[in-house]
Amino acid sequence: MSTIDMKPTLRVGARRRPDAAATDDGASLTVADHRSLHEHLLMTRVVEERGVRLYKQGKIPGSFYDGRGQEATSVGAAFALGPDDVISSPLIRDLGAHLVRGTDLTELFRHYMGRENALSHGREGNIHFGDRRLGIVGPVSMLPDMMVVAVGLAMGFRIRGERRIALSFFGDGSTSRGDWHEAMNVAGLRREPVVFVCENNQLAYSTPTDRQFRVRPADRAAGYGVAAEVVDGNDVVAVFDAVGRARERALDGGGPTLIEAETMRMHGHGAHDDARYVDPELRAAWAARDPLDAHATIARAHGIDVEALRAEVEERVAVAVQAAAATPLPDPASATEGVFCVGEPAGLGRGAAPFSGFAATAQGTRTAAGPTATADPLTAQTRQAA
Amino acid sequence: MSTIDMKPTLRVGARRRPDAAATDDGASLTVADHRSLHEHLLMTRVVEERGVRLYKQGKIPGSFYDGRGQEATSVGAAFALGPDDVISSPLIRDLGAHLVRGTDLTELFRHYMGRENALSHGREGNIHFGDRRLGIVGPVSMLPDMMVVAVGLAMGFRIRGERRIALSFFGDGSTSRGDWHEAMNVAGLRREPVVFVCENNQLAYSTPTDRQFRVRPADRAAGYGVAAEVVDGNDVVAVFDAVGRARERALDGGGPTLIEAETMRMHGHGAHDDARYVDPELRAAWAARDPLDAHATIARAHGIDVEALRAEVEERVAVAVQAAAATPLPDPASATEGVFCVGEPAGLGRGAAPFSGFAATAQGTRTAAGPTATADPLTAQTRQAA
Amino acid sequence: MATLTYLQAISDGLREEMRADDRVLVLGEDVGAFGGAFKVTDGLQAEFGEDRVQDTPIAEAAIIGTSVGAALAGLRPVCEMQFSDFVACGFDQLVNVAGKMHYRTGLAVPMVVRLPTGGGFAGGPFHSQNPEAWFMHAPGLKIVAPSTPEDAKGLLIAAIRDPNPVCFLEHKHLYRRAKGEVPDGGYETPFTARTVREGDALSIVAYGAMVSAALDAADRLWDEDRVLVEVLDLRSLVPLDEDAILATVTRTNRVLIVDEANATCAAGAQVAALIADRAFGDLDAPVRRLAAPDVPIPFSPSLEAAVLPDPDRIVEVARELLAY
Amino acid sequence: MATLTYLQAISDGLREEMRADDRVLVLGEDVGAFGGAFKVTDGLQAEFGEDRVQDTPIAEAAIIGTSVGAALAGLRPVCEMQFSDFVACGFDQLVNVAGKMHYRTGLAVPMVVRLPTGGGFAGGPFHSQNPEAWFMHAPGLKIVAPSTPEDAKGLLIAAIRDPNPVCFLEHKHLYRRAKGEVPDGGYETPFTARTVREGDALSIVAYGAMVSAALDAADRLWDEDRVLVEVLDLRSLVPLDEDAILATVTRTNRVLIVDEANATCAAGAQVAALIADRAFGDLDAPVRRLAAPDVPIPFSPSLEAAVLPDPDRIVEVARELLAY
Ligand SMILES: Cc1ncc(C[n+]2csc(CCOP(=O)(O)OP(=O)(O)O)c2C)c(N)n1
Ligand SMILES: Cc1ncc(C[n+]2csc(CCOP(=O)(O)OP(=O)(O)O)c2C)c(N)n1
Ligand SMILES: [Mg+2]
Ligand SMILES: [Mg+2]
Repeated sequence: MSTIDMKPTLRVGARRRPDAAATDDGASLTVADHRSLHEHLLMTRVVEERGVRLYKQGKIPGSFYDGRGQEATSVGAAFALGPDDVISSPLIRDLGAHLVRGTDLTELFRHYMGRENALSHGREGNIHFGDRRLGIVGPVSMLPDMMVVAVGLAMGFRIRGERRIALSFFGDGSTSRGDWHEAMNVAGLRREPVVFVCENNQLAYSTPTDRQFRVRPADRAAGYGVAAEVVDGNDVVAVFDAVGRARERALDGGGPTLIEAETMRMHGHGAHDDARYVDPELRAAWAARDPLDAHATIARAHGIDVEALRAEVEERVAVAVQAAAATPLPDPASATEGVFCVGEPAGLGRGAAPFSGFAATAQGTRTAAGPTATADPLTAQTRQAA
Repeated sequence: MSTIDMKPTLRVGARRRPDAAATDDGASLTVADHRSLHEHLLMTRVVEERGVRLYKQGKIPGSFYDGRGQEATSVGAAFALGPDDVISSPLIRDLGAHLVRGTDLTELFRHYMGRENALSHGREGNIHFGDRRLGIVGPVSMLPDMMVVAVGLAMGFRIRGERRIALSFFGDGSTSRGDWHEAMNVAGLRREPVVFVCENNQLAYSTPTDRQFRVRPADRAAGYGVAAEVVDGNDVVAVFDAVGRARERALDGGGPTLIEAETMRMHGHGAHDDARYVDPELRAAWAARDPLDAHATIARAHGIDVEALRAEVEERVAVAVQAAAATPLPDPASATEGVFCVGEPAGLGRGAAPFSGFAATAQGTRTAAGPTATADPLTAQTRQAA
Repeated sequence: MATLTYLQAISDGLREEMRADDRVLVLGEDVGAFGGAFKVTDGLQAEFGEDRVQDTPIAEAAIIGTSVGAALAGLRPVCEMQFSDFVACGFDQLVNVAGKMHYRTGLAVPMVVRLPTGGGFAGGPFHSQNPEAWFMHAPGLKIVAPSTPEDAKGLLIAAIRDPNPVCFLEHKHLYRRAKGEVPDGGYETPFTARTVREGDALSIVAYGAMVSAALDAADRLWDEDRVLVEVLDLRSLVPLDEDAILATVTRTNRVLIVDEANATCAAGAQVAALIADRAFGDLDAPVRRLAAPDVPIPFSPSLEAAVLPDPDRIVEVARELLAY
Repeated sequence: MATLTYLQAISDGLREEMRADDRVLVLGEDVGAFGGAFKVTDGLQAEFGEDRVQDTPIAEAAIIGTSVGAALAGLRPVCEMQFSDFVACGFDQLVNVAGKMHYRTGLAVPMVVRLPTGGGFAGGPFHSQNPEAWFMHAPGLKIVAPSTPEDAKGLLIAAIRDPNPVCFLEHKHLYRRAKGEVPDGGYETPFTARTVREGDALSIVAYGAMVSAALDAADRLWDEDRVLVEVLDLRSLVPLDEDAILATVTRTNRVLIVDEANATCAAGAQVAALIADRAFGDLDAPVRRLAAPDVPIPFSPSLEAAVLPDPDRIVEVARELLAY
């Protein structure tokens, strides 16, 4: 087994492409925004750390995937979205996006642990979920199918003249699949208001990027008439800025953007994988660029008590885990319910949009722009015996 | 119905890309080569004209597709191949490739007419066939699936250290499908010895290229690390040269090339389609660039009696049609035979390689380099009741 | 009431529903100005514009997947596969994304995939397939298969209004051959079976193009043998009208199931398995099936005729069953 | 003879055949230095090099399609889907290119697609599927599904040597649980059914992971009811050993068919239809089936257990049948 061949290319210090629009370098972020960003970064990490532990203790069935080291990408990207925007979908490294949109911690742990819960009712596990009430479409495993769905959502928004975008996350590995091409081509062709966030974390499971493609994803975007930008995926502000710019472009009729966020998967592919195939030097180099540490410096400079925030977050997570553990498993009789929708479809709701720039909209009435959100993604009326 | 929107972009006088290798402008072609090229161009046209008529007379069942106006691409490309190279596959505009490889005219008309025949035994019709004995893999309808198969063939050749390439034809329309992307990516990644010939004939059925993609296929090749060249698809010598260069590159370990041959579909999508959606001006412009007329000038300059050649070809076609019409339909009992292969698989044979540069090889013993060719693609021993 | 072909009835249903509901949109290859390979969408782009009648690139995964997205955005996409054979290229989006969405996330996916199916015109292995059984074996997809113009229109409208993904199988052989009275305006045909003809000696269960073959056979069995055959048109494969199937067997005690699709694991296998389990006590004879053998559908007319079920073969098997 | 797990037996068979025949090569995601998601190909790249054990990008259509090409070039590719669920992404290449090639062109496509299937470990809707029925309904593909280590090795070797495309279903639940004696060297297990246990009162027909569930149920029926149940392991779904199926029904006159897959149009439906047609006269009771209901396989252990067939439910249905 030749480990030398498995060595992913070290790409530290990625910079935006020269042709990218000028950034505001986070200038629009307030202290409250930085506090919120940091809180979500911490929450992502703490939840996942707890998740890995629960998995190893046998309290989470099946498998467990985390996004250690990549928190800045999903947090920063989701932070740049308005409440009516839709994510289709956060993938296995993107817990942060769920949290920014307002996913309930107790429901989340219930979901992970296979208990009755409002997110998935136990039909799905690990990171396969999405709270439709918050404008999230849960992912399927097949990569990157949900990118195509995001293009269709964006098409719907455009046709209806709604000012909203769809955003899709995917990894470097996803770019080799045919659906990636079909999504890029159709989105570029029709200038759909969609933002693609490619998390280039150097690896697809054990396979380094140089065994996946010869040309990096961002450089392939031009072939579709799609704008592109490379961004430091470990810099939450940079990701926020880039997605913000791409969102504006989409809303202005400028079509899709592919943002390639350079980052590194710091854990194994899943909790079962020790990732011994990763070069220790590479891992060390990226460890020095931890996204939480990087943003902690900024947060502290803004007078935020990072340690107190972490304690607070840990407390909330602990409470959620306790509540989840006390929740029963789903009723076996419900296993055959809800294959088909009966009656009026329950649609996508509006997500939390904590960025201060959205504060006004976010306070707006929940039914104003988006489809009505109901309390439960699988209300009794939408269930049916299979 | 807005016809204005359906107007394909007029692209007359395409030139090779500046980065393409220097051409020998057909310098290596002898008089005999030009005679052969012209004979195959004529044969392609005459067979198809006859085919359309037979279809309209109800003598060819199902449907009929021709490549009127595109003969130079498939003839020129196939002419540049050595006997051990494999085509996977000629598509609906590529009858010329079958003819250059040596497909028997009588068998061809038997096939078209649904009679018992050695090419398809009546299981396939119209342009869906391939004589495996001549190193042709018959196409499937799903576009462009056979491009992926070509990459696999090339991989096989590379792994075995055989000096042969695989060539795949496809239209502009095929480039929107996911399989196109997967084939391009894998071929570029591993530098497989494969040549992709994209026939950009301005249309996919009724859909002009500007409704298919924003960036022309040749310009997308770089995104895969694949070499590319744009060529005048109506210039048989230019196509021959370009494919010859690409073949050399592939054999030298330089990997795949995408050749975008600019041409125009001069008939409807199939014999059932009057193509009234095509702008008459565009059609007229391309009619003035008829590939047979263009090469006739060169042929005459080489002292070839083009009219005599046409008469000869017409006579051969007439004889073939007559023989085919006298052939019975396949035995109904054979309908369920041959779903599975029983016994030793019959493989791909060697094709005719009429280019004088291949004359030495082409005379070589048929079993020397390629797999053994047997007389019948579906020998009794490979048949089995389903 | 107008007399329409099956094809006209589909167009009519689509147009009605597009007029009635501006959420309905059409996507597919060449469906716009050209009106589709079979002209089902002829004139729709002129009436409804390019956003609601969209030509797509050749990209079946994108056609189906963007339809899922549009459905989630609140629209009601009706997408067309140029031939049902090409649905294989969008299989994953249909089965894994559309089909499983509601069960997994509670999000409904109201969309229709129109699938021109079937053989009988020398279309060969890639233009003659009947893919319904694949989708019957994929939870979360509804599947309907009309046999008459009236049902074609009513089932299409019901499919568009259904909050779930529906595969709409339209048989190419019926497009211009099947003609009949079709009610005006918008009406829904329920996803249930229909007794096309009553009888007492034997039941033939069929759907799509095989219904008229069954009726022809039933005519001959009456004319030549004075036997009354009951013909049940399933119309919907998912949901499957199990009650109607069991009821006809209870009435006649003998059953022949006809599929045009390849035999193994076909819709007919499911119907036979249902009967063998739940109507066992009512059976006076084996549950017999007629279907295409497990071969790609060959092109040549002599071969194609040898594999597709037809009235002659139905009569032959029916007589065997009656003599059992 | 060594005692191996089912997983080790597959690895062993692959290694044997790669040593014996240098045309055999392996392709798939992470199958190289990493040894595959389940470690089936562990060590193979070190032994056979990077050309014969290739890591591919995430591109199932390319994995299957390039395997077809390599097979046409004279190699014998064995490709791996990381989970069988992902075969949906390469469905078209498998069904339309590989499956129909020989019938249409006379070219053989000797290749194997390894499909880690099945549930029982909280894998959820996309890591638990059993896709075999889709491929049974696609002419030109052979399908095998071993239930023991010995058969796993022998069927894999036979699949590699077969001149046709073969879907090799390896059940993930058996990987480390099923253990047994496995002969050394290269041997072929025929594509026929095997009577695992003889009986006279009732036949249970199963394959893959359901064979051991059937055996557990048979044990209990003997221990508790003193009833001898015959268990038939199909091993091959295409070709289907119809003679063996009919023979067991002739012996016991009662039959229960168990699938782990979703019920509608499953392999079991085909077996039931066969019996209802050709063994009708031998039946003393309805042809009963047990299968997963038509739902995506849910993640939570309480829900997954509610949908997957298990020995308890087999015993329950068997008792009903015995009492009929
Ligand atoms: C179509 C498809 N094939 C295979 C898999 C199995 N699989 C799950 S994650 C993964 C690696 C994904 O790599 P990448 O897209 O880079 O995302 P990352 O895990 O690095 O975040 C693979 C192969 C899948 N999910 N989908
Ligand atoms: C996957 C797929 N979808 C749809 C079709 C139906 N179809 C046959 S030919 C054609 C147009 C092909 O256009 P292009 O690739 O440009 O080739 P051309 O006909 O222009 O030579 C279409 C849509 C197909 N063959 N394959
Ligand atoms: Mg990655
Ligand atoms: Mg074209």
